[in-house]
Amino acid sequence: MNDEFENVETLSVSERLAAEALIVDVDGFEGPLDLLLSLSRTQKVDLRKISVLNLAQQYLAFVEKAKALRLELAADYLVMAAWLAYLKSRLLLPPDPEEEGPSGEELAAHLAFQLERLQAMRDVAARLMARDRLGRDFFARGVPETVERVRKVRYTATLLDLMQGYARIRTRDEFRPFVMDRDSVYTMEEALDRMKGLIGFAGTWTDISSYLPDGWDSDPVKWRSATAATFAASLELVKEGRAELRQSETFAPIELRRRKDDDD
Amino acid sequence: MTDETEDHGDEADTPRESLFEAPPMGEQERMVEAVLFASAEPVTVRELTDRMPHGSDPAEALAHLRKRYEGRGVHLVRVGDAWAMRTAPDLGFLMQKETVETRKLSRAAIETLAIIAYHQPVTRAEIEEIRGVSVSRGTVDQLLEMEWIRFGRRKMTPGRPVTFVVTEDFLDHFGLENARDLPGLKELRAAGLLENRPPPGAGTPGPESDDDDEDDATEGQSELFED
Amino acid sequence: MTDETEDHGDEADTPRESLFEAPPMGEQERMVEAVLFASAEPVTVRELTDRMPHGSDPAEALAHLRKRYEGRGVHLVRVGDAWAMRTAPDLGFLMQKETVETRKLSRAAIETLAIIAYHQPVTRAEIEEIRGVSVSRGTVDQLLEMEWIRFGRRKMTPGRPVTFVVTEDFLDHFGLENARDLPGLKELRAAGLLENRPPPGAGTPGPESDDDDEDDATEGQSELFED
Repeated sequence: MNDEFENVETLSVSERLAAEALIVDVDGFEGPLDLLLSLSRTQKVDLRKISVLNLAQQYLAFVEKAKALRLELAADYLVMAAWLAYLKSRLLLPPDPEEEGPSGEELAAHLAFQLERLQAMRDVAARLMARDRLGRDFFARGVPETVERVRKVRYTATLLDLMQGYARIRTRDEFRPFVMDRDSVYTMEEALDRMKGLIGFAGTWTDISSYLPDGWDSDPVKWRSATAATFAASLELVKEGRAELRQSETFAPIELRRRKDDDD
Repeated sequence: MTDETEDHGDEADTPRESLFEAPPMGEQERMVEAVLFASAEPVTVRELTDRMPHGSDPAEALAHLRKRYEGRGVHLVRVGDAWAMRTAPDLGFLMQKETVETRKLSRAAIETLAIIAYHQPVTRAEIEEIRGVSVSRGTVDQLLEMEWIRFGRRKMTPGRPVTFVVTEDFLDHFGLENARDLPGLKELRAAGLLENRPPPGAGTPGPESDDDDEDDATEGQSELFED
Repeated sequence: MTDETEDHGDEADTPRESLFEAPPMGEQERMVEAVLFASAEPVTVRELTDRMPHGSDPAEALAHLRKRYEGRGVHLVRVGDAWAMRTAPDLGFLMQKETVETRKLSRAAIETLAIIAYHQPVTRAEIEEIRGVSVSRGTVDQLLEMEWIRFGRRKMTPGRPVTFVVTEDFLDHFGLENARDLPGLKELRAAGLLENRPPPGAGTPGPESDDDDEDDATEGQSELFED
C-alpha cells in the first residue's frame, strides 16, 4: 500500500485524503460481501426489496473509483467486481434461450439472499451479545464447594482364597527343589583332600578304611558315604599315579600305599 | 472357583441398597438445593441421581425447588440437560465486585459464534459462505478455548468435514435453556435464512438435496430447531 | 447473635440523607440473597450497606433471609463479622462423590494374611521364613489398614520382635468364629483345594507326594493357637 502512496504524490491534498478514507473503508470491510451489504444500506429499503442491479452498479462504481485513485484492491474484491459486471449484463440483456445455467434473476436472488442472511446473522449476534450474561448480569456461586471425589478401594478375599494361599505356601515348602541333605554325606572331594594330606606317611600297605574321618564309622549311613568317598578318592590317587591299591582276595580289605617313585 | 467367590460378594451388596427407602420429597428438595447451591457449574439430573440416596427423584425435587426460588434473588435455571443456581439478572448491578471481565471478542468472532449457534452443526466452509470471507484459525481457536463451541459430528458430505456446535457453557453464559431459545431463531427459520441454499448454477446440488445421509447430517440441527 | 446483628444494623441506620427511597424489604432481602450467593467471601453488613441502594437495612434483610433459609438445604451463617451462605452441615455427604472399587487382595497379601491366621502370633521374620520371600512393608500396612490384622504381643526372643495376629474383623469377614477353625492341610486336600496345580517351575508340584509334613503343619498350628 505504501508503494501506492508514492504514486499518488501528484494528487492534490484533498484527493489524497479521499484516497486514504477509501483505504480505511476498504480495510474496514470484511470482504466484498460486507462491502456490498454496507452499500445496500444506502438504498434505504428492506433488504428483500433491494435492487441488485443498482447494487452491482454501486459496487462497480466503487471499484472504478478505487482504480482511479490507483488503490490496489484485494483480489477477491476484483473477482466480485467481475462477477457483478457479468450479473449486470445478464440482468440488462434479454435472456438468451440458448444459454445454459442460471438466469440473471436467479443469481441476483441468491446474492440478495446472501446479503439478507449475513445481515440477519449480524442482528442476532448483536441480540445474543446483549443478553444477560453470566459473570456480568447474573452470577454463579461465589464459593463453589468442590465435590470431593473419594475413591475407596475395598479389597476382598474369601476364605477360599485364604486357604488356597496357605496351601500354596505349605506345599511349596514340602516340594521345594531337591537339594541333597549334606549332613550325612562325605564327598569324594573331602576324602581326596584328607587322603592327600595323609598319603605321604603311607609308605606301607594300609587298609583304606583307616583313612575314614573321625566319627564317620559309627552311623551306618555316614560310614557308607565315607567309605564310598574314600574308595573313590583312592582310585583317583591311583589314576594320578601317586598311589597303588591291592586286594588279596574278594571282600578282603583294600590296601593302599604311596608309590615308591612318588618321592616328592 | 473365582466365580463363586465373586457371586458371594454380589449377594452381600445387592440387598443392602434397596433396604433403604428414598428420603421424603422435602428432604430430597433440600439435597438438590444444597448440591446446586454449592456448584458453580450446572449439575445434570443424572449426576444428582448418582449423588442422592437410592430411589430419589431429583427431577421432581427440581420442579419443587424451581417454584420455591421463583422471584427470589437467586434462581434455579436450566442449562441444556443440567440445572444451576444463578442470581436474578435484575440484581447484576449489586455484583460489580464479582463481575468477570470477559475477553473482548472481535466482530469476526461474534459473527462466527452466532452463525455456529444458529446454524449448528455447521462446517467451516458454511461459515465462510455465510460471512463471505475466510474464517481465520484464531477466531475458531478463541471460541474453542472459551469453550463456547466444540466439534460436532462430521458431515456426511464429501470430505466428511468437521462441524461446530455450541456448548453448554455457551448456553450457561447467555442464560439459555437450550439452543432452541436463541433469540429470533423462529423468525429466521420462517424467513428461510437458516437454509443452506447453494448458489444457483453451482452444478453440484447442495448436500441436502440428494444425500442419503442427509438425515444424519442435519439431525442435530432439526433436533434443536424443530420445536 | 441476633444482638450483634442489630449492633451492626446501627451502623447501617446512621442517618444518611438519601434522595431515593429505600427499596421494599422484600427487594432488599433478594439483594442480600444474591450478593451472599455470588460473593467469594463472607460479606459484612457494612459491605452490604455500601452495595445496596441508599437507605437499605441489610441487617434486617439478613434476619428475614436467615429465617427463610431455616431448615433448608442451604443456611445463612455468620463468619466473624460477616455473613455467608453454606450448605446445611447434615448434607455434607452430598459433596462427596464416593466411588467404591472392589479389588481382589493381592496374592502376597493373601499369603501373608494366611500365614498370620494359621501361625499367629507370628513375627515378620517368621512370615518371611514361611513364605520364602521378604514381606513388603506395604503388604503388612495394607492388612493393618484393612483391620484384618493387628499387632500382638512382642515375642520373648532376642530383639523382642512384634507379632501379628488376626482381628475380629478378619473373623467376621471370613465367617470364622475362631482362627482355630481354619482347616488344616489335610482338610484342604480333602476339599480338593490343593488340586490346583501351579504352573511348572513355580516350585509347587502336585499334592500326592508327602503326607508327613502335613501333620507337622497342623500340629504347629494348634501348638501356636494353644496359648
